[in-house]
Amino acid sequence: MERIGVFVCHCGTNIAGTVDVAKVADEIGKVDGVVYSTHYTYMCSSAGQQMIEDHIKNDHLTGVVLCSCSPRMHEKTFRGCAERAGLNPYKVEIANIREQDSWVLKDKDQATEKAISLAKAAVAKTILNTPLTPGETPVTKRALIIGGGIAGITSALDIADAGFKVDIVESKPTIGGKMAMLDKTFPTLDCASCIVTPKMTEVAQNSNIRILSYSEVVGMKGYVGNFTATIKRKARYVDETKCTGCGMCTEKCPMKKAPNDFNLNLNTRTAVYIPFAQAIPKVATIDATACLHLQGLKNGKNVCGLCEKVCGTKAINYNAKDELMEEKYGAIVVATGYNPIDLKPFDEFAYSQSKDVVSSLEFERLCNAAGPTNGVLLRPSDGKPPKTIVFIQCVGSRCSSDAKKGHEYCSKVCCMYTAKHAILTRDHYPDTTCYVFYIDVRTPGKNFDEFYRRAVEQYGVHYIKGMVGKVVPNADGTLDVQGSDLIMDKQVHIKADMVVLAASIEADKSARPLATMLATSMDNNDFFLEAHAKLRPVESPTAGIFLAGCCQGPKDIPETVAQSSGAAAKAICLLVKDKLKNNPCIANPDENLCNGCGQCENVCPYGAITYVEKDFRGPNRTTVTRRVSQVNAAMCQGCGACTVACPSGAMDLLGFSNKQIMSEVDAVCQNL
Amino acid sequence: MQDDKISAKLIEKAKELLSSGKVQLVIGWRKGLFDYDVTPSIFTTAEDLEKNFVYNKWCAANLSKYLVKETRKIETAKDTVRMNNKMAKQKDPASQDKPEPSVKILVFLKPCDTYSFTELLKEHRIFRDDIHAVGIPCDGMADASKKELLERCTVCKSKKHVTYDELLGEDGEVQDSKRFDEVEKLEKMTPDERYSFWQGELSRCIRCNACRDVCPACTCEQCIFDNPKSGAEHKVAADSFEENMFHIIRAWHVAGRCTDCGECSRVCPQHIPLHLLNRKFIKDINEIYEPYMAGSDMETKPPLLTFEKNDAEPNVVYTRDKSEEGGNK
Amino acid sequence: MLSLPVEKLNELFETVGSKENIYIPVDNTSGKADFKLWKKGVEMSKCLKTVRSAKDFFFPKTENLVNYKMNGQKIEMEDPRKELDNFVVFGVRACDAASFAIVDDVYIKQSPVDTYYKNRRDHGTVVTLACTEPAQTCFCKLYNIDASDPKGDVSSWIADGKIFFKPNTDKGSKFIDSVKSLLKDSDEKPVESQKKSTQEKISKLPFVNLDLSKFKGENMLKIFNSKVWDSLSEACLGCGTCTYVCPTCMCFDVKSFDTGDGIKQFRCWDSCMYSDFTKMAAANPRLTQKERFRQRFMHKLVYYPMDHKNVKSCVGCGRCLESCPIHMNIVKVIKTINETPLEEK
Amino acid sequence: MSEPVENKKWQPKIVAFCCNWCSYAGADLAGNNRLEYPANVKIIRIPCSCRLNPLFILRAFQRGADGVILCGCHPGDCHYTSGNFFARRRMTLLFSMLDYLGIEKARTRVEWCSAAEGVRFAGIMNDFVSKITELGENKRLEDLRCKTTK
Repeated sequence: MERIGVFVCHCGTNIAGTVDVAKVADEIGKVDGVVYSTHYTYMCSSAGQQMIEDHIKNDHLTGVVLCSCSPRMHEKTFRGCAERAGLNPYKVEIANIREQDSWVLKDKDQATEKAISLAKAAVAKTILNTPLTPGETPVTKRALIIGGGIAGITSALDIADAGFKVDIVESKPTIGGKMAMLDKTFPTLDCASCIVTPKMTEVAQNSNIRILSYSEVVGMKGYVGNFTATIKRKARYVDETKCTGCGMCTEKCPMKKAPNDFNLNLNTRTAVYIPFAQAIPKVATIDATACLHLQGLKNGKNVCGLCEKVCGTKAINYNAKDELMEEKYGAIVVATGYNPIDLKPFDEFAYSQSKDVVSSLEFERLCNAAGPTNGVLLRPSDGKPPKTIVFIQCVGSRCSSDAKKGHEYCSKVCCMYTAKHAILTRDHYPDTTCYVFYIDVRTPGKNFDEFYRRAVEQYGVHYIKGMVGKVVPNADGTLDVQGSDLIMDKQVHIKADMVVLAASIEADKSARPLATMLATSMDNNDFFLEAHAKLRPVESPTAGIFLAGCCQGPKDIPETVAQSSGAAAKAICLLVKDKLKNNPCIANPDENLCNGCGQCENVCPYGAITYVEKDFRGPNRTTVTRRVSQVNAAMCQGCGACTVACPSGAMDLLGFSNKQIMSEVDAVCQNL
Repeated sequence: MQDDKISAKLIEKAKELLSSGKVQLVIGWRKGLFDYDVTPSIFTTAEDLEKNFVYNKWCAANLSKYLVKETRKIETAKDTVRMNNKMAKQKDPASQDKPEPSVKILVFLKPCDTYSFTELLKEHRIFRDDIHAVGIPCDGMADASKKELLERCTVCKSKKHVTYDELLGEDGEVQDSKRFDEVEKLEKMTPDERYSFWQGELSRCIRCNACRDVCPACTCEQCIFDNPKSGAEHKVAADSFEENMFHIIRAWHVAGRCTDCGECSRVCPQHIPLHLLNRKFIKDINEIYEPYMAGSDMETKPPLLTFEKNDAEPNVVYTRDKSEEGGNK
Repeated sequence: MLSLPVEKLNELFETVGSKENIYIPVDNTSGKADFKLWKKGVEMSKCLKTVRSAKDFFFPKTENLVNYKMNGQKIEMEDPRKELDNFVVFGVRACDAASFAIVDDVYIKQSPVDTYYKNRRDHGTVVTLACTEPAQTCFCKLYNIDASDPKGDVSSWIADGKIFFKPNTDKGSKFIDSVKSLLKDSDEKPVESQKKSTQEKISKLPFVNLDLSKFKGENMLKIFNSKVWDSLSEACLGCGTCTYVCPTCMCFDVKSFDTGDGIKQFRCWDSCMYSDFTKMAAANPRLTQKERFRQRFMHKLVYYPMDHKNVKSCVGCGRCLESCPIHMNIVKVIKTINETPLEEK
Repeated sequence: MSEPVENKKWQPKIVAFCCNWCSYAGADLAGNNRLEYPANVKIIRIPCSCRLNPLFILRAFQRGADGVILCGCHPGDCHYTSGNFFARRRMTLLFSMLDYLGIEKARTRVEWCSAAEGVRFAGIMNDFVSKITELGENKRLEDLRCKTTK
């Protein structure tokens, strides 16, 4: 006979404010099987937990029901508390009477009634709960970092520092990501590459870290602690092990007209190239689409081949092919980063009409000493120094949902980097006038607002509250910026030499397919969803997968680095374990009922179901061997797809059994 | 006449296979008291076959389901010997193994029966090695109680034999069947009309389970309706809800597995048109997903065990325009 | 004998129907007939017999026996039975009428009396209707039931445009009184001649002269152990059709249903053909379908007669011959056993 | 005992089966944002929309529910990658069958609602309740034995 204890939490007034907790405790006390029921201000408090433990022991409870906040909040807490008191943690159920009752209702009677019926459902379920003990699986002590930007680099270094092997998979030929493209960083105005390149070198020198650059994750199997990734090593036509990065090939390469993607195509580079001087790995890569030899081979001509000739280490290999490798990992950190939004749809700003309308990232390159103009700010069109620059904020950010382009969210960093750009411009070229069109200037953060005020007060940057309606290229090569000044409440025309668009940050295109591969969730903006917005911001809902940097949402460098270290710490917590406890709420076939028909096997996304030939003793001392299904406890994730596919009801789900769910249904449908 | 010719051919084939020792058992149809009340039966001797075997328009019974029971018997005999040998070995390592009996069973399958047969093979419910399947021709079967052509035969879906070891007579083609017209008629009614139609039919149900017990798709080791542990057990429909419940769930459990063999309707003592439930599922599957015929091959994944990323949303059921539906996509 | 013109039959139904429920055989959509509550405009079926027998009125498919409710530690019981109104079942055939005696023997004549069943019997008046066109599957005569002269509380005949009534019991007389105003006394010659012609037809039916002499107590074990059961039962699906359409099958199971607000304990038909019939801790004592199949016919032809003055618990209505999905039936069983010599065991 | 509920004013009963990873969290979010929806919506937590057995839906109707709604992750976002794809097919066919039997369409519904869509969740529930209230009591799939009051 089950002995259930019910503990109703006030959650201060969060619950007690709208639910008559005393009545709930009193009513539920009358239910069969309930031997004790009470209510208390904070069940999750140590006093509350102590109370639960005491009653489990003293009243010999076989099951515990909490009427409190969402199980997503405190299920772990209370299961732990049961365990301490010697009760199987899976004999604990939670009736969600806060998020799904007191917080969505005003009428006290209604809320109380609902609470009682939710509590009854929880009791009914608990009575049918079977004690469960999780199985264990070993952990592969190696981490995979997807993305080699500052986020990936930070996580990699931290995990490696803890003594675990780490692989960084970076789709570009070099790690460093966007930060390596930046010129200065706000609000300290220190040089970006001066901070990031040493980190990159650290990575290269760390014996625990392996860099898989110019590579992509194309497949993922397994589960927390036991992932198997398929990684595509894209053919770079240069043997990484042999190339010394001497640069001879790049000097000799006759094809100099390849668009330089590292400089956002503001200038060109050779077909065989090293993205930038401090690239890691410092290895050349042949751009097959540009290489004369490789293109020649396509139409059967054997031309050029200079690089091969000049390469001292014989590193060039024109026959290289994409290769697939399989690696096992215990934890995965996703750091796929961001990209500026495509500006073509925003043609009102004439981005595609005039070379002098540039994105902020392009502006970074134009200011960067390693950039196309060697750090001298010149107009892309005619190479003359611009005298008037207009910065337009929120391009593609904070768009209304009915505008069919851009995003509703704020990209968070634009206000600050625009201030930075303006300050730098005014600092280096005092005779250049800077205008900034803004909706709001958002500067939360350490020394951020001070920085912005310096731009206005010290550097005399003209901030205009209002949006730009149109940018029209003039015949004389200047740009007519037409906007509205909301404070002056007038239309303004500015004759600008250059316009800089603060392009909104959006998740990298590779994120969505990756999320599907990793079986983890995303929000509507293709940013990875965190397990909990407040309490688990660096974990994805899928166990073993952690989030770092802009793949989870727009953020600046310090935030990214903080989150990356957080993710690394979480990954380390996982990797230090020798064994992981499985989720014991898994599919559980009754072999006597199993038809061996194979329905369940077909719907299992994890291939956790297999079939075995089993001997059954029949009447009159007979034996029959039947094909019955078997579930791999480590692989089964407990979705329950198989339980519905099974016609005989042989397949059931521990913790969410057919009878349990039906008993809940009965309870919630019952009249009070 | 025609019937007798075919019947004679079958008897010859059975006798030949028995005498050659290729098979030891024959599943066929046994003559009854009248011409129409033939009974599925097992024959083991030539005499019995000559005297009592019959194949005519009254042999509607789909024999494939009996293979579940019969091949299980055969396997049990083998496995028991194997187990006893094993145990004997444990007692006395020197003990001699007894030989495992090898029994093969001959079954005569009409074209539509071969679909059930194939589906049962696909679901590992019968042991192929124990069976010698002979495909036989069929020009439609008669309804014993109404003494007229069975509904299922008036809309015959296929004269093609899917799986067999040998064929007597010519193999036919998949038919362009009008079998969904009845369903469509119902779909065109108003919900209220449909409701009263089904209440009228289902209220006659006496829960004798004939539909389930004859169904080649209903071969569960134990039916959830018989299993007190399933939480869905009920022995008899206590009210209209349970009548609905039983028939909805039964149709649901065979959805994507039902070959539309029509046995359920044939055996219903209350003549409830149960096939209209199964056909509804088949029709929907054909229209909303890909056309699928259970039992038509061993490979294709059943529609409920697979999906397309761009499958229709559930509300398609209400939004799609019924007038545009043809049953036989 | 009292009679009224057949076309006036609906008036009779109306008169009775105005006071109590009267059920008559009515054609259904499947072309067969069922007993239905008479309402204005409902016509009586011309079918020989209904798919389900008239036993359903006294021994329904399901029946709520008792309700109970947990109240803390207390259990509250209640008898759900309401005061039952009188009702009439009209057009019952001789076979069904005869079946009541067989069921009564178990549920009323023997103690404990089944008060649920008795209650219904007491309140129900059975008006039988003589057969004129017996089917090939009919063999009531085998059990000395005369289809041309049915029993019941009131017997009736439809002959040359009139329907004749003869009360056999007090209940019957009451029924006749209640419709006296409609009836006229008339010559019963047509009835007599109809009886003759019907009996003529019956005597020609195929199974009315089966030999039942083998089926007696001293042969019980021999029949039980006969090898015929293997082949007879081999195709049995184990469905309950035969038992549920049979007018003399009277087994039931008792089940509980938790309404969420207490338990409804009810009984429902059960079939010896089912694997869970008389299921006990160690499962059904009859492990295979053969044993279950054998049980049914042993009971009808041997066990029951042994305790009931050699009355077989079959009335030859022929329903099982028509309904069995595999066309196995009591006639085939009787014939096969007769054809097979009984061996000493 | 077993009189149908006539006394107090009729209130529809709604059973909402919610996927633990999305809509259940969505419901929590609705709570966090104090978005109201009627009390007669009772949420039952299931690990994935593919756990919903048609038996549960019928059970709910038998026990006096007037509407049943399944909320799962948006197709493509299933925590278990494919669960809601199976659920989608199953529910499509089941609902079609219920409609075929003359059961009112509006009584059953499937909605995809992510953990981020608290507002939407509340909206869906309010809408569903109002639809069911219009529709009235579930008569066609009721089990009178369960329609009793204490």
